[in-house]
Amino acid sequence: MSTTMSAAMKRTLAISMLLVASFALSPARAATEADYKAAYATADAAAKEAAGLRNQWTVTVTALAAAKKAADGGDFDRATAAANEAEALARASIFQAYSEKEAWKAMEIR
Amino acid sequence: MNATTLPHPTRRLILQGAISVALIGLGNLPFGTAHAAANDKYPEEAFRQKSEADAIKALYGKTAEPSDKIKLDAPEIAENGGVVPISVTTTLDKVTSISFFVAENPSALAASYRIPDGTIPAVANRLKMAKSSNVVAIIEADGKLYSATREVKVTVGGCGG
Amino acid sequence: MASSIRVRATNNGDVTEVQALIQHPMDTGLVKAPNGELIPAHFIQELKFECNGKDVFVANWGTAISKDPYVKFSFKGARKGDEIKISWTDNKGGSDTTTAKIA
Amino acid sequence: MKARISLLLGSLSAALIAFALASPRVVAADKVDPVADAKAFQNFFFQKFPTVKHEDFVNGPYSVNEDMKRQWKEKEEFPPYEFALDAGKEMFSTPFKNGKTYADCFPNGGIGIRQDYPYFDTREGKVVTLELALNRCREANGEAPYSYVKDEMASLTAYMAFTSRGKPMNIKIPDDPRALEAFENGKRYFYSRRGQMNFSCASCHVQSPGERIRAETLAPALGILNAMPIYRSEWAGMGTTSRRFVTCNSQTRAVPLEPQADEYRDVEYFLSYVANGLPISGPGARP
Repeated sequence: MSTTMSAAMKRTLAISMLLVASFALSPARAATEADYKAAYATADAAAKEAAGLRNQWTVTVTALAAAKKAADGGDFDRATAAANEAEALARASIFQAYSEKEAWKAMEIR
Repeated sequence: MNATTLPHPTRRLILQGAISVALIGLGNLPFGTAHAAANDKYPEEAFRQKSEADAIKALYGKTAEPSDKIKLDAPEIAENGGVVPISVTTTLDKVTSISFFVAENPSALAASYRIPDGTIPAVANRLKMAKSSNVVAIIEADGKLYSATREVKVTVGGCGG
Repeated sequence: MASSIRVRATNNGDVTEVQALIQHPMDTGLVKAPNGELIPAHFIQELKFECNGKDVFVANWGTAISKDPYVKFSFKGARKGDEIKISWTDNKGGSDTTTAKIA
Repeated sequence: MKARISLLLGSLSAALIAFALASPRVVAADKVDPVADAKAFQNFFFQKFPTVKHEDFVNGPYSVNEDMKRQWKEKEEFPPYEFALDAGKEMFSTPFKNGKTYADCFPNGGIGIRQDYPYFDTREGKVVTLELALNRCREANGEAPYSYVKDEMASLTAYMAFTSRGKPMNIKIPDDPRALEAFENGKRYFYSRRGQMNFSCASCHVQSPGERIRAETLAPALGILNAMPIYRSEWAGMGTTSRRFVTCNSQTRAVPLEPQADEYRDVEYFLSYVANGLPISGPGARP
C-alpha cells in the first residue's frame, strides 16, 4: 500500500535536491549589491512563508545568515548565490508543507 | 612538578624526586624510574603518556604478556563513547593491580586500581572513548604483568542535524 | 546538600560487593564550551575505600573516566554492619567523603 | 538570470502538486477513531516484533537489541538518573516562598499520577502535559517557571514518573470534538515529513525501529514516551519530552518549534494514548 507512494516521495526529494544543486553551479556576471538585495528580499520572504507554515528548515536559516555575512564582507557574488540557495531551500520546505498535508496518510498505520 | 612536600622527607624520596624531575626535562623516560603501581603515589607520569606501551612502562616498568586467565567484558559497539561499561575479572592469584588502557584515546591510561590482598581481582567501571579502539586490561599478579584486549567500536549517534 | 557519593554495599557470607556512583563533571580539558573556550580539566584523581582501618580498594583515575563515574568491586573479610569510608580528591584540590554501612 | 530561476521553480512545483493531487491515496477526511487507531498501532508493533513481550516495548531500543539490553541492564544496577531522582524528590517537598508545595497543585499530592498525563483540559480546550502543569503550578505560587529542556524540570518529572513506575499508561479522550482534533493533529504531526532530510517521526520509529542510524538503535514508536524523562549518555544529562522533540527536529534539519508548542503537546497526547495499557517505566537511561 505505502510502497508506491514512498517511491513517488523519493522522486520528489531527488528533484528538489537536484534543484538546489543546480543553483550552486549557475554561472553569473559579477553580482552587484542591488542583485544581492533583490535576491535576499525574495529569499527572506520565502523563509517567512515557510516559518508561517511552521515548517522552516535549519539549512534555510544558515544560508540566509551566510548571505548576510558575505554581503557585509562585500562579496556580493557569494552573497547572492547564498541568498538564491536560501530561497530554493525555503521554496522546497514550503512545497514539503503543502504536499505533506495529504501525503502523511500514506504512512499511517491503519 | 610533583614537589608535594612530605612531613619528614627521607633522602631516598628527595633523590627519587630529583631523578624524575631531571628526566622529565629530557622529555621521555629512557628507563622506567616508576616502580610498581602498588605504592599510593598518583602515577602522574603514566597518565601523561600518549601511547599504551609508554603508559604501561611508566606505570609498571615492565611489559605484559597476553593471558587467557583474564575475562575482559566490553561491548562490541559502544552505546555511546562517553559512557562505555568495561569490566574485568581474572583467575590469576596474588593480584596487586588492575589497569585499563584505551589505545586511541589522547592519553592511553584510563584508570589504575590498587588491589590490596583480600580484595577480589575484578573491577567494573565506565570509560570514555574518543573513537573506535582496542581496550586493554593489564593485571599485575605476583610481580608479573598479564594482558587482555577487546576491540570496541565507537561512533556518533543520530542522523546528522 | 546530599553527599556527591552514592554507595551500595551488600554482604553475602564472606564477600562484600561495593558499588559507587559519584556526582562529578569529570571534564577532560579537551572540550570546548559553547562560547568556544576550552573547559579546563576537572576530574577525580584518587578514590579510596577503607574498611576496618584498612584500604580495600584505591582507584587512580585519568581523564577517560565517564561523567558521574561509577565503579564496582568486591572484597573479603567484612561483615554486615561494618562501615566503609569512601573519599575522593580531584585535580583542583576538591574532595568529598562519606561513610556507608554494609547491608 | 532571476526570471529563469523563478520560471523553473514555478513549473517544477506546479507539476509536482498536480501529481500529488492526482495520486490515488487522496481519501476523503475519514472519521477520527482513536480506539481503532490505538489497536492498529499496537498490533503493528506486536506483529513486527512477535518475540518482544508487550510491556517490554517501553524500554525503547533495549527491547529490540540484545547487546544493548546487556549494556542497559549493567547501567540500571546504579543508573545515572539517580541524582536527578533524588534532586526531584527534594524539590518536590521543598515549599515555595508562599509555603505551598507541588503536592498542593496535583491530585493525590502528585504521587503516582504520571500515567494520567497528558490530559485534555476541556476548559482550556487544549492538551495539558505534565511539564506544562508543573510550570503552571510554579507560576500560580509566585515562582519563576523552569526551562522545559533543563535539569530542574527533568528532576521533577523524574520523581513523578518514578512514583508511577509499573502503572499502565491511562490517557483519556473526552467526548469533545476539540479533543479528537488534538489527537488527529498529533497523529498528523507524527506522520508528516519535515526538514531537509524529509523524515517524519514514523520514518525512523515506525519504518525502521531496531535498525541503526550510526551508533544509535532506533526505538519503536510504541511506548516511546513511557520512560520519560530519560538520562541520555549522548547528552550526559537528563532530557525531558520537550528536549527530545526539539533535538529530533533539528536532526532532520527542521527548525524546532518552541517547547510545549501545540503540535508537541498534541503529538505527546497521540503517542501516549496509543501506548495506553503499557507500564510507565520512567525515569529511563538511554544511549
